[in-house]
Amino acid sequence: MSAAVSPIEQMVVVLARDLADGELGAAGAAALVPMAAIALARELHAPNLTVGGEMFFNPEPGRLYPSMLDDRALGRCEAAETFIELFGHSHHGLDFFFHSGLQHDVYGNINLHHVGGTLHAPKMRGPGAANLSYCHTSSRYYICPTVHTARNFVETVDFITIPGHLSGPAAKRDAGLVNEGPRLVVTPRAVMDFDKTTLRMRLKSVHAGNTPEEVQRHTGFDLAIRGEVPQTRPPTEEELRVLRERIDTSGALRA
Amino acid sequence: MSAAVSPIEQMVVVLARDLADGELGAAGAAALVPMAAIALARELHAPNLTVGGEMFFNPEPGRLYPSMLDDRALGRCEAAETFIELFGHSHHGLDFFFHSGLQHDVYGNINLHHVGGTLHAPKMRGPGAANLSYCHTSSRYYICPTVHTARNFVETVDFITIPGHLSGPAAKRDAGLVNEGPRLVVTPRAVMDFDKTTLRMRLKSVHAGNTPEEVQRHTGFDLAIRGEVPQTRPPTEEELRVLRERIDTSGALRA
Amino acid sequence: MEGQAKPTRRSKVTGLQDAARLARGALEERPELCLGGLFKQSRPVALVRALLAAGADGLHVYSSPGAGYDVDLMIAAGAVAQVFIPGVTLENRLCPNFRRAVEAGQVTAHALDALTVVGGLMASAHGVPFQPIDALRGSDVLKHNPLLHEIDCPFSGRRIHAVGPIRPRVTFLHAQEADRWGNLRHLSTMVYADQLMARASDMVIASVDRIVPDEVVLDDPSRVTVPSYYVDAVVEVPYGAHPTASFPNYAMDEDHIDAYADLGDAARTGDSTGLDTYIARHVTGPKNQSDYIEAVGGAGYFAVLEAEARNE
Amino acid sequence: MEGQAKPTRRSKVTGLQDAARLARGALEERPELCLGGLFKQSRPVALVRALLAAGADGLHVYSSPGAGYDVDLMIAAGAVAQVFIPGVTLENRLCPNFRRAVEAGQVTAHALDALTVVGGLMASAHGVPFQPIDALRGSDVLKHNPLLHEIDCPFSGRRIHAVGPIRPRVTFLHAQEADRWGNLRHLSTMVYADQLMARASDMVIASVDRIVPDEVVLDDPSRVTVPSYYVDAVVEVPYGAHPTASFPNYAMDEDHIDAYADLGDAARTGDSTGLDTYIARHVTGPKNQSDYIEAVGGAGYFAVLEAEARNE
Repeated sequence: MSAAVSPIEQMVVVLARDLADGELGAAGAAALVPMAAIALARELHAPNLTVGGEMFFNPEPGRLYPSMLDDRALGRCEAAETFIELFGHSHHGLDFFFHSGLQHDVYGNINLHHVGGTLHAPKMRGPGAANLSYCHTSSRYYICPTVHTARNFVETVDFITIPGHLSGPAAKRDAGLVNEGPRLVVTPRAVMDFDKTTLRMRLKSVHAGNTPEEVQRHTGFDLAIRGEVPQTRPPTEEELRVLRERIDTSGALRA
Repeated sequence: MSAAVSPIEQMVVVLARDLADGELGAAGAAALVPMAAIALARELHAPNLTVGGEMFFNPEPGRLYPSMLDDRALGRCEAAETFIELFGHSHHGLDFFFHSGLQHDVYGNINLHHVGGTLHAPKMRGPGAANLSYCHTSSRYYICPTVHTARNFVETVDFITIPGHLSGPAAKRDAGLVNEGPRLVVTPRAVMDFDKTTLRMRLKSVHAGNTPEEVQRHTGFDLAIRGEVPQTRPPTEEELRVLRERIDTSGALRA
Repeated sequence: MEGQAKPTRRSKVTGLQDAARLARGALEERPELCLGGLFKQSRPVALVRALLAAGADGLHVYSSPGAGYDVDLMIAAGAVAQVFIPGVTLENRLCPNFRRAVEAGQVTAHALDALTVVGGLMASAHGVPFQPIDALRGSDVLKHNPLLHEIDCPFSGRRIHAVGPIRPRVTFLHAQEADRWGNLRHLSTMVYADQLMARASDMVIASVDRIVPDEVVLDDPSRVTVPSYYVDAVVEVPYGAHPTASFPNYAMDEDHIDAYADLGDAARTGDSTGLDTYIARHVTGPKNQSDYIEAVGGAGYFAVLEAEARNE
Repeated sequence: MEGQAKPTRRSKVTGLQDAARLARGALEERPELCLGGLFKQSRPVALVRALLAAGADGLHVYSSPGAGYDVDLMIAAGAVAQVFIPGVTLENRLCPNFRRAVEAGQVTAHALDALTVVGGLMASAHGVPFQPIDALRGSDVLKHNPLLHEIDCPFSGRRIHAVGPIRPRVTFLHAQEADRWGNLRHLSTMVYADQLMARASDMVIASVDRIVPDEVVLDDPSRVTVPSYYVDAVVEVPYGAHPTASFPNYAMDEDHIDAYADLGDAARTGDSTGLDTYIARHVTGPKNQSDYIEAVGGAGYFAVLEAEARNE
């Protein structure tokens, strides 16, 4: 592998490692990174992982596309469904899903509706979101925005579009959120997880080329750095080879 | 037309004449006579009549089949649906539908469940029925059994599978049956309709070769014969030619 | 040979007897079996025979809202306790064993309607606690239907009906084709409730006329009626729907069903020797589908049904 | 010529402007318009432009749960009062006119989720008073969603959600093919909610890439996605989904949408001349689809999008 590992490639590899053989999952709206992670897991250790729950099953595109809402991104898939079946999937849930937003807060709550103001008098109106169910009905989900700044990682989001851990265990229980919720937050800089007791986000590892202090400086809340923070395990030769040769044939993850 | 008109052909022609252009309707379980009637109406005066509401649209078989639950009977149809869409049709209703049963009573109620005994200790258990909704949600329906005896036309059915006019206007209103219900009863012997006030069945016309007295003798309740009973208008040359040459090419209606 | 082998994708293709054992084990936990197709079209009859040969009993049988030969045969074999199917008929005549067993009080045949069954499957497939129904009035079925409830509609204020989820423990389907992963392709014009049942059930086992190469599925994903995800096992069974039809491949065998019904009627009126022989010859006797095909009449016999399916 | 002529079957094929007039009249009775496709795939954009040229306003816009360019254009043209769509985005960037109009309080954008929209369309298509929903928890959307109600579940005893029927007065769809009777064939892999919307709506008007002979439909009825019965009018419009895609025939025109969004962003920050010119050139100016095709770049331009759809 001549070219250096890109931060986005590092994200993909971290996510791929966490997906298990035999699971069912889907990519969410910003599909580039999640679909690459799913494809990589399928190639390396999870051939029985099913991509499903978003109206298509097991797509086999020739290259990566930014949106899965594009027939070309499905390539030769195994089956197509409609919104009626998506209604059922949304209730039955998946093993894993992916989300990202305009703002993410210390509890992993995600905002896609508005920044500043109110819903009907917003300072800045966001896109909203279609799928609000997989965050609750799926076993777990991943937060994986492709930017990581103090503006999109804030102490408290202005609107909870996608609930993470709300304001912690009690609030989560009161709201009826019984599944794991967000497990990992994977960005171009670092990996975060959540404190088991408080459910607050904390720094887990930093990608090569980043320091914990830098990551903290680009985050709008305390990342609970205590002592040594490990480096994120870089892609292996095998992971990178498969990713570049079989999945990201157009180099979209290095763009 | 060399061969004589069969009683079943006469039934088909009577029913076809009552179907209007632009309507939506379906045939029900015993489909031979209804499908022939629908096809004849489409050929003669109702080219915009849609056959739909039973999961297929506008079948064009080469000949008549006793059951529409046979891909051959659909021939080259225009579209296929599934039981989910049938759920919707059953609620939205059709313009017309067809029913027949083991027993039919003076109010047009139809029994397909049991004769004698009770539901769970029947003397004779019938087949039951799948579709109970079109009798209520469709604008009207036709009763068209291919036998007419004092055993299948009884004063009161042992079980109301398909409600007709129940026990008259008050009972119908109480049960929430707001549509017309059974309009005509067409058998191999005669045509019956329902008294507007009492909703009891009465003889409307007898087919060629039958007398009112004969029809009454083969009916288990009073057909309210008052004065002259007209003869059913026989098929015209045109009706019979189209029926035999374009619809019943195998002679099923004369078997 | 270097330590841990890379896992490979598992095929879902299995044999008829293994499929029957799988189903039987699941049905011992909860006896709710559901059958695909409708009346004489695309019924999973080979799977039913294999299940009967494996010795299932006490079954609660569901189906798309109309069934005939297969349910009657299961009753003849003594495998059924309760029937939850709105219409049970051979269409041109009554089901003899169904009728006999219900009249004798040996089997409970519930009075149901199609919307209850379809609505219950919809609730299960959609993952919701119930499906509202608002198109049932005036029938005595409403007084007896055990799955239907009256509720106060929170929107209209009226009394309407509702049905809870129907979640079969096992569903048997018959499709014309599948790939080895279990992606099903119905080539028949009518697919009835097969897709709905697959999504509503705990376990789905499908028989198909043939297993096709992966490329057949990938080249036309819109043709896949039931994605592999819903399917637990798939069995290639030539003429696996016989004596019902698997259009466009072969037509229903009306003569076979009629002869069976004659034997059933004889048993109903006292002489069960013919029916016993039929079951020994067609259900418990054959060791595999080849035996069954021979017992029915051999390849030449089935060629006629294939020609009928082509309207020849 | 002998008295009463035998009636013949009516074709549903009409022209773009007649279709727009039909829709506009209906929407004046009740302004609920619903759009098929999803985001940049199979959106009925030519019908939308024709409706805008015909002068619609005050619309309540529904869609499958995600929309972008078309809704933004309708807002730019001043035709929209309320948006009932969960996600409004160009995917790679925000919708400039949607954002501007909502921030300025000129358009109400309701906070909704996909299950509410799909469930409401399901209730309408199924003919029932409501659809239960039991998969929404913890989101602030639930506090604002105007279509969602909490009910006591008569089966589980829990508080769950329900949505009443969403019945659009008019739905615009784009499919690849139709016959003259209005039987639609989606040849794209994804059909999204088009079939559901057709069954849920009062009036359905479809644009198609081409009208095909009757035989094409009759030879493969399983391919018909929306039976003629649900369709009121069908219009043959070459590139009728542009700048969204109509796979497998042509890909989305990302460059066109991006250039439009740049003009929208300029308008949002004070300079609306570019956007005004865009609307004059693409919406109000063209007298027909041929004019539009020329305004966009002509046949050679579209050949590139066709090649992209084939992955060339």
